[in-house]
Amino acid sequence: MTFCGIELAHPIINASGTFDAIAARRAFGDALLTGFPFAAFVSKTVTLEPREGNPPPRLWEVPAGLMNSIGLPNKGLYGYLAHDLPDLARLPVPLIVNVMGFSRDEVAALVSAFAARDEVAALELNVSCPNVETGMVMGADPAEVAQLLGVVRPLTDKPLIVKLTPNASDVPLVALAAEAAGADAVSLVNTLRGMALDPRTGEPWLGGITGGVSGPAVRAIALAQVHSVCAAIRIPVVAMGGVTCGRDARELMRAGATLVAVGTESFRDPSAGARIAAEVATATGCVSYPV
Amino acid sequence: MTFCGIELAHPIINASGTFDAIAARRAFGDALLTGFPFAAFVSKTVTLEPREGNPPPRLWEVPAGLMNSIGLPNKGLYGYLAHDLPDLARLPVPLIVNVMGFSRDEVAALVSAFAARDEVAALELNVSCPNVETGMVMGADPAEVAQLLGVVRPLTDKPLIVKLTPNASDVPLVALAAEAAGADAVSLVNTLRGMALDPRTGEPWLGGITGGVSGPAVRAIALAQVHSVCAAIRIPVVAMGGVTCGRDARELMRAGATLVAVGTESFRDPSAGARIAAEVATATGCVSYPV
Amino acid sequence: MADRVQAPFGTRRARVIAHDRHGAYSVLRCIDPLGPRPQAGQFYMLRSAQRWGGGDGERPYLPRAFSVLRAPAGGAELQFLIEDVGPGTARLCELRAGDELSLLGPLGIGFTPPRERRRALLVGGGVGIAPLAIWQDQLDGSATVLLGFRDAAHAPGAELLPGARVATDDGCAGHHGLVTELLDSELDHGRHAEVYACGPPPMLEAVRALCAARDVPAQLALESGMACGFGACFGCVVPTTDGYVRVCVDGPVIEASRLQTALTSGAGH
Amino acid sequence: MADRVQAPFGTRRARVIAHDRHGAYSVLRCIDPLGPRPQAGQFYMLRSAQRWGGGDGERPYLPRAFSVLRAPAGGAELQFLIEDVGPGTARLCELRAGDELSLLGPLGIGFTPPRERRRALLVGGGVGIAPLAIWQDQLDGSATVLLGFRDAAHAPGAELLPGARVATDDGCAGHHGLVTELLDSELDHGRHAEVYACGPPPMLEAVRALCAARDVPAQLALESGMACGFGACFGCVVPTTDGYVRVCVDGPVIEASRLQTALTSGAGH
Ligand SMILES: Cc1cc2nc3c(=O)[nH]c(=O)nc-3n(C[C@H](O)[C@H](O)[C@H](O)COP(=O)(O)OP(=O)(O)OC[C@H]3O[C@@H](n4cnc5c(N)ncnc54)[C@H](O)[C@@H]3O)c2cc1C
Ligand SMILES: Cc1cc2nc3c(=O)[nH]c(=O)nc-3n(C[C@H](O)[C@H](O)[C@H](O)COP(=O)(O)OP(=O)(O)OC[C@H]3O[C@@H](n4cnc5c(N)ncnc54)[C@H](O)[C@@H]3O)c2cc1C
Ligand SMILES: Cc1cc2nc3c(=O)[nH]c(=O)nc-3n(C[C@H](O)[C@H](O)[C@H](O)COP(=O)(O)O)c2cc1C
Ligand SMILES: Cc1cc2nc3c(=O)[nH]c(=O)nc-3n(C[C@H](O)[C@H](O)[C@H](O)COP(=O)(O)O)c2cc1C
Ligand code: FES
Ligand code: FES
Repeated sequence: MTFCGIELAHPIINASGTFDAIAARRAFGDALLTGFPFAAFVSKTVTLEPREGNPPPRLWEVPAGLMNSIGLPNKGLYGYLAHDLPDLARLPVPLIVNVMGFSRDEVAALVSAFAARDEVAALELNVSCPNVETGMVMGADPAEVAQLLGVVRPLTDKPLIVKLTPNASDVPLVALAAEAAGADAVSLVNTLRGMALDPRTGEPWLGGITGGVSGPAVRAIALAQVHSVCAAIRIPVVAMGGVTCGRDARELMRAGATLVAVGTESFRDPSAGARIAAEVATATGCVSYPV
Repeated sequence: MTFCGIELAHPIINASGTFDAIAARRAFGDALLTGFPFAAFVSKTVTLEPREGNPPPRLWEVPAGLMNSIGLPNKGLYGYLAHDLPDLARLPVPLIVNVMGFSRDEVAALVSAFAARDEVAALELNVSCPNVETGMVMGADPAEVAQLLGVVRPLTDKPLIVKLTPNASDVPLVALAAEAAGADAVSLVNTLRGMALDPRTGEPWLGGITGGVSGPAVRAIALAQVHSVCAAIRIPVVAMGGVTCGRDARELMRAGATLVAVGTESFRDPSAGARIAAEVATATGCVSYPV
Repeated sequence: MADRVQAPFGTRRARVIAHDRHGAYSVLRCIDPLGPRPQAGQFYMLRSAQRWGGGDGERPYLPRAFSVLRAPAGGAELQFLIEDVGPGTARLCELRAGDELSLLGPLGIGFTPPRERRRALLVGGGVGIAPLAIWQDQLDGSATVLLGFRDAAHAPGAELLPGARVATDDGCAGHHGLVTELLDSELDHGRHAEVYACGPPPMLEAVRALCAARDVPAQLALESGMACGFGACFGCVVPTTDGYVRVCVDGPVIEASRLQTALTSGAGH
Repeated sequence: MADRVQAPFGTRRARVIAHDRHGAYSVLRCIDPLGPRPQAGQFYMLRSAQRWGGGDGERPYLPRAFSVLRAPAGGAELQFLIEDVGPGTARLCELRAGDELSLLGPLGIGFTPPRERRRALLVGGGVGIAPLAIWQDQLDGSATVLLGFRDAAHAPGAELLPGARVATDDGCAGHHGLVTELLDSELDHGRHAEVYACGPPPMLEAVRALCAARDVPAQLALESGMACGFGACFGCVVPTTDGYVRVCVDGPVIEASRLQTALTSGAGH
């Protein structure tokens, strides 16, 4: 199949920030590459400057899901180009780089830098990370998204995927703005804003105070948003949110998605993507606990 | 304790639409009244005209929660005044009537009608039902909420509680608008918009196409919204969303809530409210499966 | 006087004393010392007291509705007939003697005795035979019982209603065909009957149409997806001549004459 | 050559062959025919193959991290030491012979042998004794082992490491006091030692400070709340002299010299 002109073996990719192929290589060796679970690899969000990320604790388990406040730790653009890109370019699948900036100029700098790299098949613009103040702003407002694309669209011919935030009153409106401003695709959902208190102290548990909820707990919410977005726009949609099995993925495709991304489920099984791709291909059923 | 001048035995009430005291009386007899689980009773949403509600199926179970598209069936204002109010007035606790209108005039008509009834201790304005198109609109927009209160606030001295929708970009902003326009309290969260597909046909399962997600699956999201709303306003907050036990309720109060409403958990145990009130009073722990 | 046996307020626990298999069906027998004796056609909301959840699709979460199969007089035993069709019933089918159920009930309105000394005709399909067993007991075994099953895996369910005549879709046992064909010929022998039916929607609809055509009164035990079982959620409605009614408080037993169709959507199964 | 024994890619199943109790602790023994033999200090992500979920607070959902307690040479057996502190460990403690685990591992970087022929001093607290047992095996029992426990309910854990000297908070067994007091006097007898420690953060921090003061190298097996165990989520970080590092891929065993403090927040327990 093809997605924005990129040849893909199947419609299952990873959700940004939920799979580190370099670390996984250390943990699993070459078996990772021979059985690589995704049709394309999406990198964790890259910012212009390096980031340490939020102070721990960064994780909280919710019923049928996870809440995180990772805070986008990354080596920054130049660290990524120098250290990660060479390794990721050697993966057996196309590379999609997810970028985020705290201003349009920052996003522009990131997009131009990657526009020049043949190793990069496409770019995903994270305008929706709920863990970083400004992430909210752009993605929740159609005008903001339109202005952002006005700046970065001219900078590259590579496919631009706009990743929408679910924490908005009218997500289809934001998707329409992205489409009108030249986005090649949109992806959703990012995590839903949530919070937990330390059972012992009653203070916020997460170092980032609030976090983002993912996993099966948000699946029905994701399906509703994907359905309404697919009904509103013509460009392809990358759908995610609580996918654990082929049935979940097929439902998102039934709602109109072209690709489906697997996130939290990879934490329960790093090879979940391969299993889900097989279940989609064979239209086989699901059980909650693979293997 | 007191809430908006109303004396309450404890801080636990029911969430609107999740407990029908009249039907429960038929099922459980007088035992319901002697052990009434809530400190105040909140009626299901009343509209001006009678409503049949959405076609079935109306329910879908999600991981650790429920999705519904009930569609606000009710006897309408006059049916309610004639048939339900007399019975509900005989409950051993104060009565809070939840109303919703499809226009400001409709809400005004509802508010004035109940303003005249001594049996009614307070009114909750449902501007947030995700199952009825127009329900979204008012609650997602601060200006809409301000205008609505501008019309209905002068019509009654009874406490007005504005029930906020969680499906909004900036819920605290809406809460601030309600406070500024004279609301006595706000309540949140209503259900989150979701969707499910029929496993057999792939068509939307719910007769209402989309539904509202409730229960533990939304607890972390509710806590985050309650926390940010309590930080933004001074008037009391009625918090709800996935409360199953005293710990959940105490966390919402820790975040700033004055009262906590129990919804979906009552479906697992009609006496859950009484158990939760006792757990709050004794600060005792929780297990998932009471009784 | 109430139109039903009312339930104690709040869920309570009941210990499982036996789990018997009848082909594809499980019979859970438990002791409910605190509850009243139910009427035929009433139901209970059940869940396992432990580990209700963590099954297929990270479910179940809500309790599930089950007709009472039998409630032997003078004791505290309740029996339920369960077919494993999903994560909730799968979990209940795991329970063994000593395990605990969390239970609410008896709920809803059950069967009412035949009018004008009509003879009782009990018609059941699949797991829908459950409420007919206790009704057969309460009618002192006098009723004619007609049961339909899919195949040999399910036909053993007939063991539960002594003297029942059986029809099977695949002819593995009894009449090769539909139970409604048996009902049809039964009514040929005399219409002064009252029909009591429970089963899958298509079967119930066939019974309704047949009885309507012959002007025979019928009481149908309906099913519908439920969240609460006591009228709180308004989720279990079915359309009737007087609008949507809640199966859990206005049913599950409903006069066939009140229905345009018994083909309910989103039924429990 | 890799700095660790690498795990097969993807979760796999392992059958539980025994569940032994040692006071408050459970030892789960399982057969992992497809996995490599782990190094001391490595860990596995575990969950029950059935009913992982439906516990307190509608959890667990994610797998849980457990150090390997023992991996008898030449076989396929793996042993884990489990303390019931919440819904995940509670579920694992329910497992019995014949039940199945879903498992990923071995993961992380384990202990490295003592430098400059130093003698190995193993210091464990509570359930943190787990990785020291397999390390004691791999050091051919030559190491000195010091263990600390809360009370009589936990002291039986000492049975798992032959020849261990014990300290208990309440004096019910061995030295009445902290295990770090035993370590202190041990180091008085000679500093040419290398310390291997695992236990609750306050104990690890005391060990770290003590070894730093005496300039004794220490390898600490850290804990941290984990979602994935293989570097995917960036959730398990602890602060080090070179910034946050992921305990699951850059640890769990970390040189004490790389830490300002071992008081990690949000640890597994
Ligand atoms: C009054 C009454 C009496 C009953 N008596 C009996 C009885 O005696 N014995 C018996 O075995 N059964 C009985 N049932 C049916 C029983 O309640 C259902 O079989 C049970 O609820 C199924 O739950 P489950 O989790 O096993 O299956 P589910 O997964 O809930 O699937 C059952 C059906 O529900 C639908 N469904 C699938 N997924 C979902 C979802 N996520 N949310 C909502 N619906 C879904 C589908 O139509 C599916 O076929 C009765 C039902 C009622 C209402
Ligand atoms: C490398 C490593 C090795 C380990 N080895 C062992 C071992 O050998 N034996 C052993 O018994 N344990 C071991 N642990 C700890 C073990 O992983 C935890 O005890 C386990 O994860 C607890 O899960 P639970 O569901 O039982 O308890 P939880 O409910 O997860 O509670 C455990 C702690 O997590 C926090 N917590 C509470 N609720 C939540 C929530 N909703 N989300 C996130 N955190 C929460 C609290 O601090 C609580 O004290 C190890 C941990 C690591 C990282
Ligand atoms: C631990 C974690 C880290 C994440 N990091 C990122 C990120 O760096 N950039 C991003 O765009 N989304 C990030 N996400 C969001 C996911 O890409 C995805 O949108 C979300 O998790 C929903 O999918 P899921 O339910 O399958 O996990 C992260 C999610 C998790 C759980
Ligand atoms: C079946 C059902 C019906 C509901 N009906 C109403 C309603 O009529 N009016 C209203 O304001 N909220 C209604 N709600 C929303 C609840 O009042 C509550 O806001 C929501 O369920 C979150 O609380 P919970 O997670 O404890 O259920 C309904 C919720 C459910 C589950
Ligand atoms: S099941 Fe809730 S009203 Fe009938
Ligand atoms: S546990 Fe996910 S990165 Fe360590």
